[in-house]
Amino acid sequence: MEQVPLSHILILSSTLFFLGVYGFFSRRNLITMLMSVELILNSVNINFIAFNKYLFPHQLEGVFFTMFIIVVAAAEVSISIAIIINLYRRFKTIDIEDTTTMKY
Amino acid sequence: MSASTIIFYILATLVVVFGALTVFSRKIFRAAISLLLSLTFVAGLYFLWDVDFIGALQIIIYVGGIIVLIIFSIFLTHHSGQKLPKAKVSKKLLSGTLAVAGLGFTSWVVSQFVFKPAVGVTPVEPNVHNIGLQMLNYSEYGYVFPFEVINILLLAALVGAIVIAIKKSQETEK
Amino acid sequence: MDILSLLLVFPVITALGILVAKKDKVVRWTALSGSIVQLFLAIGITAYYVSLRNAGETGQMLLESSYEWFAPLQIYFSAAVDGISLVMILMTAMVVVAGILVSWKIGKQVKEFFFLILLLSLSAYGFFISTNLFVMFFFLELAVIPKYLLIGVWGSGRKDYSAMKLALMLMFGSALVFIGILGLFYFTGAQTWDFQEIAKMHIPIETQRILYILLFTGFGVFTAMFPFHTWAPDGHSSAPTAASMFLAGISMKLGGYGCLRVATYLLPDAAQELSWIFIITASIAIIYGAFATMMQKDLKYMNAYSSVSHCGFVILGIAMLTKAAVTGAVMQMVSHGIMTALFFASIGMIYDRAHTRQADELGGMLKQMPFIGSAFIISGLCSLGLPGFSGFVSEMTVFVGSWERTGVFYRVATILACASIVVTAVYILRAVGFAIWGTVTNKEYLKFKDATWSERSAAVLLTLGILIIGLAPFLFIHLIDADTTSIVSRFIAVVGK
Amino acid sequence: MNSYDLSALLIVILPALSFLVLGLFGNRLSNRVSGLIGCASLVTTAILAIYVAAGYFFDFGLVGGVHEKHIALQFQWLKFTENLSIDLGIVLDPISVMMLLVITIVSSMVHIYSLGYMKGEEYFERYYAYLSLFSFSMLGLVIAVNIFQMYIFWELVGVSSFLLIGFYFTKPSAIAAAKKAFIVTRFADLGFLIGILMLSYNTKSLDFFTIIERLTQVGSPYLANFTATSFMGMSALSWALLLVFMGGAGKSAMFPLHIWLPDAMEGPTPVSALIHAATMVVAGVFLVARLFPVFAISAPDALLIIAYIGAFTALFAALIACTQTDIKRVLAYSTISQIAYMMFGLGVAGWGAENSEGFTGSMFHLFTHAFFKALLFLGAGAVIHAVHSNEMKDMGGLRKSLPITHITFLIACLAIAGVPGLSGFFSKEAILAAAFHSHPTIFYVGLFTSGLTAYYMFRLYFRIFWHNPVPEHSHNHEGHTWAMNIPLIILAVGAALAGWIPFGSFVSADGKAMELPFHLTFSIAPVAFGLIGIGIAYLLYAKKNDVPDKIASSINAFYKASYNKFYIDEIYLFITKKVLFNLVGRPAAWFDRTVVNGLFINGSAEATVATSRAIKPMQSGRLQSYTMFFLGGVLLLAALLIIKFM
Repeated sequence: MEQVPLSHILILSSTLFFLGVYGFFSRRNLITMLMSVELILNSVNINFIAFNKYLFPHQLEGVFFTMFIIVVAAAEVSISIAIIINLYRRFKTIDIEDTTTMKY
Repeated sequence: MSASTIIFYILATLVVVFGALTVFSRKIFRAAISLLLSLTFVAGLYFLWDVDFIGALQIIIYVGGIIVLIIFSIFLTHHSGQKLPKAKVSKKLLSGTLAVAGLGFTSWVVSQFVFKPAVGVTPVEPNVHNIGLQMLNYSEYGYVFPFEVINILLLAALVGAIVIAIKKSQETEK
Repeated sequence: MDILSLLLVFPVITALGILVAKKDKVVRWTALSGSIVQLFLAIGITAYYVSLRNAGETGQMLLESSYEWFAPLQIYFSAAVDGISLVMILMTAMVVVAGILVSWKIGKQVKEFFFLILLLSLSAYGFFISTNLFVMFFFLELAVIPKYLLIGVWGSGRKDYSAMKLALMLMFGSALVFIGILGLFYFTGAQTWDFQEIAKMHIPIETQRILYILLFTGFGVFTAMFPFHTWAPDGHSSAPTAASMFLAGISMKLGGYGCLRVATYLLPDAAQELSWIFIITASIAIIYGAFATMMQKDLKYMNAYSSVSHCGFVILGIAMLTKAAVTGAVMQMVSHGIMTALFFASIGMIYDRAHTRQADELGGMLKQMPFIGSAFIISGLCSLGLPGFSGFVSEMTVFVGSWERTGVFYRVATILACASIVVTAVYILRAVGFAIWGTVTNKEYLKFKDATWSERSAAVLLTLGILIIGLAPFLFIHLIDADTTSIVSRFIAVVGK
Repeated sequence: MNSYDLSALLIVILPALSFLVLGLFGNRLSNRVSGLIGCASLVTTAILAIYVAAGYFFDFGLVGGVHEKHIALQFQWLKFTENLSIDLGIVLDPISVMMLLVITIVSSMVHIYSLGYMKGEEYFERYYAYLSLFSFSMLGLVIAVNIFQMYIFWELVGVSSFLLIGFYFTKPSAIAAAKKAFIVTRFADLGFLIGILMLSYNTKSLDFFTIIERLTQVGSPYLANFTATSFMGMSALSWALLLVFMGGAGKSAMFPLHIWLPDAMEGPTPVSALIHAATMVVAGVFLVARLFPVFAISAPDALLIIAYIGAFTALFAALIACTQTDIKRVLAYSTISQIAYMMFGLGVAGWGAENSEGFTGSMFHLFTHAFFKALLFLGAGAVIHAVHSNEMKDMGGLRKSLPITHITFLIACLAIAGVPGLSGFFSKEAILAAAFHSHPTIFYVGLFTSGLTAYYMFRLYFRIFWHNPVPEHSHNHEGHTWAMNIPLIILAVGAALAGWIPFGSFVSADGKAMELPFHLTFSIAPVAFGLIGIGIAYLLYAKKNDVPDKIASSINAFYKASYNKFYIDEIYLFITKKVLFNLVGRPAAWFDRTVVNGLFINGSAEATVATSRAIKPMQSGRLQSYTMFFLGGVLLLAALLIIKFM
């Protein structure tokens, strides 16, 4: 079967990664930053799967890691959302520029 | 060019486009929806590569869990139709430059690198059976220990989320 | 218990005594009696040393003793003295007694004040008797902390700034020193801190060069060597009287002693090759310090700058490497130590009464307070090198020694140094004319009382020190002659004698 | 130690003891007791000095008809190197013994005189302590065996002079004068010191007589080495000697270092008589005389320069003296002029029996000058004591109310004017004769100066004692005690008769007795000049008239220049205040505060603060910037690694 070259997949994942990075840097809203993080995690997942499939088809390591990452991401998001909501309760905003009480 | 290849490129384009929308959209709800679509198309990629279980997980946890959670939190913290404030140009520029540079650099490295696939090995089918066996195996290549760790992590996250989000009576006063 | 350790034990006992004392009066008397015992102890050790020498002891340093401190790193508390360290110890003991006497009236946190003063003296004694470089460095560092506190807590004027500046600059100096002694430890191959051992090693010239510059500059900072002298004016002007006395009298001498004992003595080849650098800085310090002094209005600033100028003679003498010059440098250290202590003491006495140190706001002090005025004039005359006082003999010895070096460069440096005696006369006489002579300008000053018994005894003690060296320099020379000879014998190749 | 040596030692020790006693316990003694202590010690030294002098000139010093030097005491005081050490000691040779006489006699006279003059002054005991200190230092100076010993006492006389000028330390002018005196002489001493260093380095000795020996012997390697290098046409030896002379010029107030002496008159008048007329100011002459063999044999060029400086100063000071109105200043300039006489007397002398009459003449003049100039000052002091003013305009017609002062003053004036028979005549003749034989130019200058001297001295005399009385000073009485009159009389006797001493048989350059030449024909010119000077002064000042003012206005510019001392003080003031203070001192202080302290030290501190300020925003607490830095760093690191390993 003719396959897509691995490098293309990797470029896709890096594009997704740096989109996430850009979002993470430029957004001021915590929730959108969180979404950017999800993009980043997904790009990593794509990599894992792609490597597993292309380079080490006799193993399942990439799959496992993807699974773990998804699980960790779920945990992370739940905690984050909890923090965000708590923050919102206290400051009535989730803009990171405005919540600077703990800065310095 | 086979159909699967074409489908890959289509999916890839969709993933990137919706990813970009997630990042650039100034309406937070739209961003969330774009994220949802983007993640869904990633799941599509997984299906394309025959890792059905992961694709399923992606749909269930991400699309079904995480994104919903995010959308809920958006509802909790935003009024509908509210536009996000514009980011500072300098900040945009800086992060844009960094991202583009990173992308360029990574792509260059990736294009330079010659990947050597393992040859003469029998592929393992990434189906639930094999995954489940290896996951709960405690011999070599067994993942039972990470599995337990992840369990504990999830438990901790559960407890943590509750502790953090719980409403304390005196805090509402402030 | 050997006799040198007593030098350290007494201050410790006194300091502990101060800590347990309740009344200020008890504190003062404890400090005073402790320091007087210490002075007599120093005199006794000197006498013992002289008797040993007369009995034919030929060791380079006598009364050696050594205790283990941290053996894995070869750190031993080892002590020994020779003539040079003895004269420094005598001077220290004298200045400490005088310093305690002039601080008799200090009202604020008496206990802490005297404790810090004793700590400072302890570190000076420790520095002068150690033969282990690491322990020496330890005491050098230890001396910085009390200075910082003394200025910061009991000082006046911009005391925070001055204390910080002083501490930072001295720390910078000791950082250089530390790098230098680490170098000595590792690159000599001996893996020892004992400088008598290191002196026997042959150190490659490349190493010597680097270490010499580091060590000499590092110790030079303590001696207020140009251009690292600016802590001195600010530090002195903000410090309380006793601290100024210690700072100029003792602390600056730690640097000079280090320059001689460590930098120059241990690294003779580099000293011969590179001492010109320090001859230049010393000449600049001497003449430029003198001119800068001329423009000062504040008496303490004046004396601080003049200390820069006078300590230039120390550096010059050490860097000239001839026997007479080195002897002169040692004499100048002791002489300047006592003289400048007297100077600061008399300035302090005036300041305590008038609450100003501006020369032009004072005036008529001699008429109002003959004793203090005379003390001021005596220290001034000593400072400008009047024969009969210690300043003369030490400066002349440095001049004669410097003139021994042939070559235009050395000659010019010497002439510049000589020229400073004129400028010194100018600023001393200006100060005397403005502040001490003249009529009383301020009605307030008519109420001033002359010196109290404690101030009198301090001034008399220091004046005695000045006079003994000034009138009987042969005693002094006799004490240090063998040691300067042994130091200078390491440079014979260049100096050509 | 025989009795002579012991006496010589006592001569030095007694004033020192008296200084110690008065200095330490003076404030517990009554004025009377402290005055008596001072006087007693000095009178004793004077008697001892006469005893030693008699012994030296007629007994133990005379070896085979030659006055040899005699070291009474010598011990090492401070050893510099193997060869160089400061020795303290006592040398007795013709000039030092002569100086001992002069100093002890004049000093004891001044001590006695001060009992009356300073009566009731505040700090009376301190005054006597200073006087004793001065006497001690001056005696130590002249008996020095070692050039550094001389330097030590040189500085000590400087400081005692400083203390005495500043005795009235509440008076601003006295403070300024004391400072000026000390600083100017200190500046000169710098030259002296460097000269000493050069001499000592090249002769490997600090001992006077070793230096002289090593620098005068024919074929001495030291001499050859020393003269081998030359600078600006003069050998290193000449330079060294000139530098030494610079010290002498400072103390002896030679042009251009003379400016301190007139101001030094701020001190009590007896002090001026002792220090600034008779003893300390001749120290420079003594110094040159001490090293005279070296000058004469090995460095005649340096000696010639001294001669010209002396001649110029003599004339210059005499010109200024003609117009001054403060009587002490007139005397001060006269002193400068007379010392310059001695200086050029030495300058024109050569080595060897026939050429060294200038040396003897100069020493002779030093001797006689001490008497008549001390007398003049003490007389002036008596006048000032009576009229309470230094200014001529407050005086006049005092010959009736101050008869003793008048007579003694007249004798002194006649002596200084060179009237035959009085002491000044003989010594001045000797100098002028020596100048005539070797340097006629200098002779003519000297001749003219002697005329001027006579003129200004008698101007002073007539103006004080004749002229028209100033009415308001009704209390012009001879209210002086014996304490003030006896010294005047004794000194007057000295001033009148000292010239008859056959000085040449006692003091000469090489110790051999010599006859000072005396030619009646030669004396005509100086005496004539002197008489003309006196005559003019009589015409102008004996009675009140307006001729002097007319003359003054007709040569206005010159008169003004002379009255203002040719503006030398202003030039110095310009150099010190404007140049040294503003162009050196202030920039140095500024440089220190701004560049060294500001730029380097505070600069480095501020740079640290600024750096930390600059990098503090990086620790913004903003997650996004942190991650940005993190990512940038990772990228950079990765790039570096890849570039390195690819």
